[in-house]
Amino acid sequence: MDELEQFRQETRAWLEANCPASMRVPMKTEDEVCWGGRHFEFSSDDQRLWLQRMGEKGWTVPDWPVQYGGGGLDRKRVKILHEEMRNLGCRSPLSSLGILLLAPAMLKYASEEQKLEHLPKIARGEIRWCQGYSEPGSGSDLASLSTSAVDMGDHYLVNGAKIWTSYGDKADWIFCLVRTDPDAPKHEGISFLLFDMESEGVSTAPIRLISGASPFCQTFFDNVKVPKANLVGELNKGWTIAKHLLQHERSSAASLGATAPGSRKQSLQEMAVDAIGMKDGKLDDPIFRQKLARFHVREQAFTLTMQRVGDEMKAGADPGPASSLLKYYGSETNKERRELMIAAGGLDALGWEGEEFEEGRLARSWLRSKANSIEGGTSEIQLNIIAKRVLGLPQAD
Amino acid sequence: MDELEQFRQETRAWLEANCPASMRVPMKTEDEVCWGGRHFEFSSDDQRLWLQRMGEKGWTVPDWPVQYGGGGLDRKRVKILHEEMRNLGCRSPLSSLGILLLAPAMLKYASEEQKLEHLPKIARGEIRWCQGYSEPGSGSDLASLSTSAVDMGDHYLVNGAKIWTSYGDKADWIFCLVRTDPDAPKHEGISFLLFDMESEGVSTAPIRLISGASPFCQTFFDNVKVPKANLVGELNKGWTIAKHLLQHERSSAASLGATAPGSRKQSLQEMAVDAIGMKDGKLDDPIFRQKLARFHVREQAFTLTMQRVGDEMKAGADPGPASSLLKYYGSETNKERRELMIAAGGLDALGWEGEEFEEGRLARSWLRSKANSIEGGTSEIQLNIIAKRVLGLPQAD
Amino acid sequence: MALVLNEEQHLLKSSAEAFFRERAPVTALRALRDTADPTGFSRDLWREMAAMGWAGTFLPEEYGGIGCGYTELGVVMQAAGRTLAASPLFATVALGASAVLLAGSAEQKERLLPAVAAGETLLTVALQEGPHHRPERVATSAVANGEGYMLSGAKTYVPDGHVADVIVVVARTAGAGDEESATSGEGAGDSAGTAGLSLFLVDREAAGVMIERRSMADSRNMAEVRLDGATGELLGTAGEAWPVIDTVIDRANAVLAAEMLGSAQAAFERTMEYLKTREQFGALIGTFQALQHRAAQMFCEIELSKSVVLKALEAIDADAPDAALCASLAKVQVSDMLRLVSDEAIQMHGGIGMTDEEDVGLYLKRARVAQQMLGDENCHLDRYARLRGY
Amino acid sequence: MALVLNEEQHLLKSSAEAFFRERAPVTALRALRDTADPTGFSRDLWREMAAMGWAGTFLPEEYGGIGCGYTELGVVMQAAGRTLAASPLFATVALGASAVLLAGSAEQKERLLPAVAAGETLLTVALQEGPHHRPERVATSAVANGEGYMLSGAKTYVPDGHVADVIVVVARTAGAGDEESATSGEGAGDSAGTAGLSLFLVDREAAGVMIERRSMADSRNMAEVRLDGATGELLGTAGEAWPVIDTVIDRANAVLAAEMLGSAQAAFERTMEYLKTREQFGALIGTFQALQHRAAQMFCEIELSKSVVLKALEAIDADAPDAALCASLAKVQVSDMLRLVSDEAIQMHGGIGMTDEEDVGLYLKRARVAQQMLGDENCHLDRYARLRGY
Repeated sequence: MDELEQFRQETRAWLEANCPASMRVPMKTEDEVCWGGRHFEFSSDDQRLWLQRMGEKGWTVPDWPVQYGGGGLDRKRVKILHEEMRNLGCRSPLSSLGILLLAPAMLKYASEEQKLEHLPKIARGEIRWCQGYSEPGSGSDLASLSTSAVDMGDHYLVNGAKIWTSYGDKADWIFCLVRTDPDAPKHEGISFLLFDMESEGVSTAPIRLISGASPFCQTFFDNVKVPKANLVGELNKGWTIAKHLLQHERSSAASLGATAPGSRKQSLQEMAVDAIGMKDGKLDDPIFRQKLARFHVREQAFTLTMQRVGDEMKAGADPGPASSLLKYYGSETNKERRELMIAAGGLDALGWEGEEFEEGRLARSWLRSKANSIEGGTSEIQLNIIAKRVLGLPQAD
Repeated sequence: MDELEQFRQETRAWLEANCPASMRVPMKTEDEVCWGGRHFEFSSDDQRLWLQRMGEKGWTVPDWPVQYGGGGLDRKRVKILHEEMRNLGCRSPLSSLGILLLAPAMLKYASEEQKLEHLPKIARGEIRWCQGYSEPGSGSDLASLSTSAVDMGDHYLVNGAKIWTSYGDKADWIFCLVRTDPDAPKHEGISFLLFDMESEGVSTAPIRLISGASPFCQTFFDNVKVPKANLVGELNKGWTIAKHLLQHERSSAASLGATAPGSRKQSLQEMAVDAIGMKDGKLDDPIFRQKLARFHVREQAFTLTMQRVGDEMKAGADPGPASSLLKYYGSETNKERRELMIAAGGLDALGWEGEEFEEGRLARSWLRSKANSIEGGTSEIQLNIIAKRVLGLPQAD
Repeated sequence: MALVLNEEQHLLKSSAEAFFRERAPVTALRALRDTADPTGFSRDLWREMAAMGWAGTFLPEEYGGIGCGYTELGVVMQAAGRTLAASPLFATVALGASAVLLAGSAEQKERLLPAVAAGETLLTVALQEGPHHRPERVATSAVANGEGYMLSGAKTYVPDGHVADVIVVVARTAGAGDEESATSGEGAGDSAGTAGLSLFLVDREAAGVMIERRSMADSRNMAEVRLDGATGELLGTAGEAWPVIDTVIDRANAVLAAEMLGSAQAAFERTMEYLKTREQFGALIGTFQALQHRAAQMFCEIELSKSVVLKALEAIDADAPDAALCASLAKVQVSDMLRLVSDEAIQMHGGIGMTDEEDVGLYLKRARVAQQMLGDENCHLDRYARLRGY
Repeated sequence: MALVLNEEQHLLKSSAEAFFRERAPVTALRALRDTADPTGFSRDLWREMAAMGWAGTFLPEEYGGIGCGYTELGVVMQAAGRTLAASPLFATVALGASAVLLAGSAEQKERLLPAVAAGETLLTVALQEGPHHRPERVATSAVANGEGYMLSGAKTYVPDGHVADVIVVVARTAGAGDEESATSGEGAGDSAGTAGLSLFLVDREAAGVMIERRSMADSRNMAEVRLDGATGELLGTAGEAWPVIDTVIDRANAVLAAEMLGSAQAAFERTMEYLKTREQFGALIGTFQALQHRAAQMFCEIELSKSVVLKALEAIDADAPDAALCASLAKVQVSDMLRLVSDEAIQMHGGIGMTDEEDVGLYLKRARVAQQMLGDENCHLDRYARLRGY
């Protein structure tokens, strides 16, 4: 038996022994997602236990180095771990913007000391992070940000406001773009700071969205003192880190458009069959049927393109240009999917409250999807990027 | 019996007596259109006679003043004449760019002498005109024209080249935009000249189009002497005339998109029924059927909008902003109509030569339609105009 | 007939726009929503509207109406659409009064219509039995019972059903409303299933009537109406109601299209305003040509929509033979247009458009609900094709 | 399987692109058109292509092929599409050789395929009987006659039919090809009508074969083939040819999609070049954001098309169960994309794009003909939906 096979067997045995039974069934609602953090209320003891056990083993982030709280596994072993988790139906022990967004940037740009301080707590789900990028008024022009951090000798004094801070009211720490040189060209006076959301002068206000949910906050900084040790990378070079991080965000947003493998929710096709009915083996509405087919063609073409881009990257290609295509197409595809769900469901899909409408699940998801082409770089920005960087079209003066 | 009724009876009697029987049947091909001009070869004696009789009566242009060769009729009598012609199936005695484009500008901007010289010949179909506007390289930026007319004391010396001159090789005279002040801002150094295409130094070369036809020419001017009396309007104020003329052109281009009343050609709907067949009272292809219905909705909505704009103008509204809308929508609608004809006809509609394909009638009309959104101001130009003049959107510096 | 408003209609337009702007701005809908108002509109406002004659625009003067037409009702609804104003105009007037006027006996008309015109009685029509508009798919049955009828079945998405005093119910006195014809895959109005339909007046207080309000994304009013042996009073001829139903739907659709057009105009104007004031990358976003062209395309679609709405209303008032065609034409064009405009309004507003605080989201929600009501664009494309003979 | 070309396929791509660029540029098609060339392609060129193994990419070595696959044929066709190069690759190889390889007896394969691979014998498949792709609507009949069959009927739009040495004819040995099933309103492949179909080899010189060339808008080769008691040699099992026909169409469609992709890429590149050099209003038109966004959208559609074409070809080579689904997927995506790209190429070129002198018009013409061949996007959307079970 080779080493990998042995690893697989050990992994399976460990998971069977350590993953509580209730953590092996699909989540019913988003409330069962484990986000970790200082004030997180676990939905069950099993949830807490599962995070704790995986965190101790470093398997919340199996590919990270051991000294940063990771599992230190190579790519093949990571794949085996994920396969075995999927086979047993294990839930993800931790969802975390720290893992998803901050850590890749930290691993590349932070000092060894910073990594040792912050990454293990992210890995174990002890500290929950939020992102302080957008500002009221900055919109797509992220680099126009005006939150200031003034050098006060032993600390920075931060003043300003951020918007679209995901779960800002629930996060423990924030990674934040601040302006440290107001006189430099706009991309050159920005720095990347980390600080505790419990610092004096930090306050948050949730933003209610058209879907009715409030996943985002406005976050205000009023003379917040941030130790100088919390600067990541060089002073005034924060834009480089920001760009790196945005590209990660864009790639993960793209996956919205692809077919989610093994998704437990009712698929659009099933929903259409239920709502419209079949006749002679065909959906009993030739127009909707063709719309659905065209959607599936586009969805499948997009999914194949994600795969092709991945395969090309493995073969050494540069992923740069592709991320805008995938972000653009992925968000437009997901919006179209939601529109078709509304069309298939008719007025049933436009109900808002009450059990008969599942509290407006379809309508709210539909409304939520409208943000796909705005957040993480609008569709217009992606098209600009493609025109300029990929097609090399000339730019107006 | 009131005067109008009497006019109607007299008109009918005159038409019955003077319109040859062969001029009362629909034209079979475009070759039967009467364009007039010095070198025009009439397709029949009847065609020549019909033009001559109508020209003598001034009824080729019934609403023009009598002194310019018109019929001097008021609006109600013009309408009666057209109704009676339609009732008897009389062909139009004369098709003429002179009537359609030049005359409205002449009536507004030319001197009395110029009107008396040129308009009667236009009315009687003695002189055929072409338009010298676009130049190679000028495209949508018409005012960037560089054909020069230099003041030589008693005449202008014209040098340069024009493109898209409709029937330039068949026309007798040209109305032409020329640059008379090369140092002025581009809209302010342009003048409006008339000259004989038989002048020394004028040559033409037909342009073959993707449809296979060659209705346009390139036209070259090599030291062409033009008498100063042939300047229409003020020197360097030709752009005003040009704009007036372009708006006329745009409005007539828009009508492409509307349902042609009483068109003798097979309609798209008839063609679709023939090519696709009916089943249970419906077109036997639910997808094409819906496409056709959506096209008809747009065509009908457009036709109603033409009517509404007309009614609003009668009620005193400014037609200005509407002409771009109508030009844009009309050309896009006609392109869509041709695409649907191709889709309905399948490969039969893509044949090119041979009787079985009517010598490619459908394919060539389809290809011809692609120019609708380019000529007379591209669709992009129309959208720019709407954004700027109608919506008042700010312009980039 | 000219496709322009006459002078009186222009005046009505101005006063209706001013009325809704001042008395029922978008904040009024927000207040109804956020307080979970049990009526879902303001009864006071409705009385004022009735006092201005708007509840009786197309009703003859003998029934307390002002003897104008649907064009005038459309003008008022278009103005209401601008501020998303909730009122009984659609359910009580466009649907209910149309049905009573078309099918009612002289006695029924005298009993109901003056009260409608006075703003005292609220009506609605209970048509649908599923989430999609399929007017011929009726399973609700009516059985003759001495002088009246006993109705049983479940009606859904009844506009204003939770407050209507009298509900006009479509029920089947004969014919097949069962699976057989219901799965024929045909759109609205296919002859199968339309024979045997009848209309009944049902009192909301009658025994066997159960009404439950439904909460919709657009915060407007819908209800489920279940009938369990409820007494119904026949309206029109038993078994032959289809032509009336078909005509009521056309009239209500033309009026709904006018409302949708008003909403689109308001959302569009709001968006143009945003393009003229919002800066990004050191420039007003309205200077970006890609946005300019999309804005110009929206403008064109709105202009076309104006024409088809006016045409549909005028065709109804002229009792023109192509009134049905024009109603479907209007619903298709306006639905397509509103989809574009409501989506673009959100996208062009960016993040701010996603917040509940900004109004464009309310326009988007209303857009999709209105689109589905009485048949979406696909449903009416099918009907339009049928009416054109292919 | 990875969705990337391997090293050999990359090399093939480079050499094929260079070959067509140098040996069959667009001017070659113009010359064929303007001289009304009776063959419609260059036989010399075809011999060279065959010498490079391209006539036998997917044929086993025992039949003179190079034992690669459809992916390689697709790579070559994509390169040919770039310059609109006319050659027997589609009719002889993608259609004809596919049919013979799938259905032929060992003797038939030995007789025909090595000659195909060597570039000596030209084949085609005569499928259609009307202007639309409806492969199950076959009225051409085949009647057993001693050892062979007598074929009668009319086939239309037979690619390269005017020069093919052997024509594979789809004819009916049983079943209904008459109006009854022909008006079923179903797309390609509906079971009604597919039973009883057979394939026959027909010699172009045989008695009762009348071939007439058809002149198409894209200047490519089509012919009408009329059979009047012509002798046919059975290919495969009588009455059971449908699965073979269906598979041949899938394979040819994947190859055709590759050609269409190549054409789109060339037209797109040409258009981008124009945007970078054409000035209007004192600026390069490529700086106009509205055009930039439309260009970027075309880019996205082309990228998606690359993925589906490669997937379809790989699925054929892997004999994957979803090969049929992938073929229809590719045809739909590529047809939609090419419609967009060919229209935009003309529009963005403005007046110059309307002239015969500029090449983009040739790409537009080829686009629509290719789209119609073997089923347009609507036909394949129907099939795609059916294959997904709805």
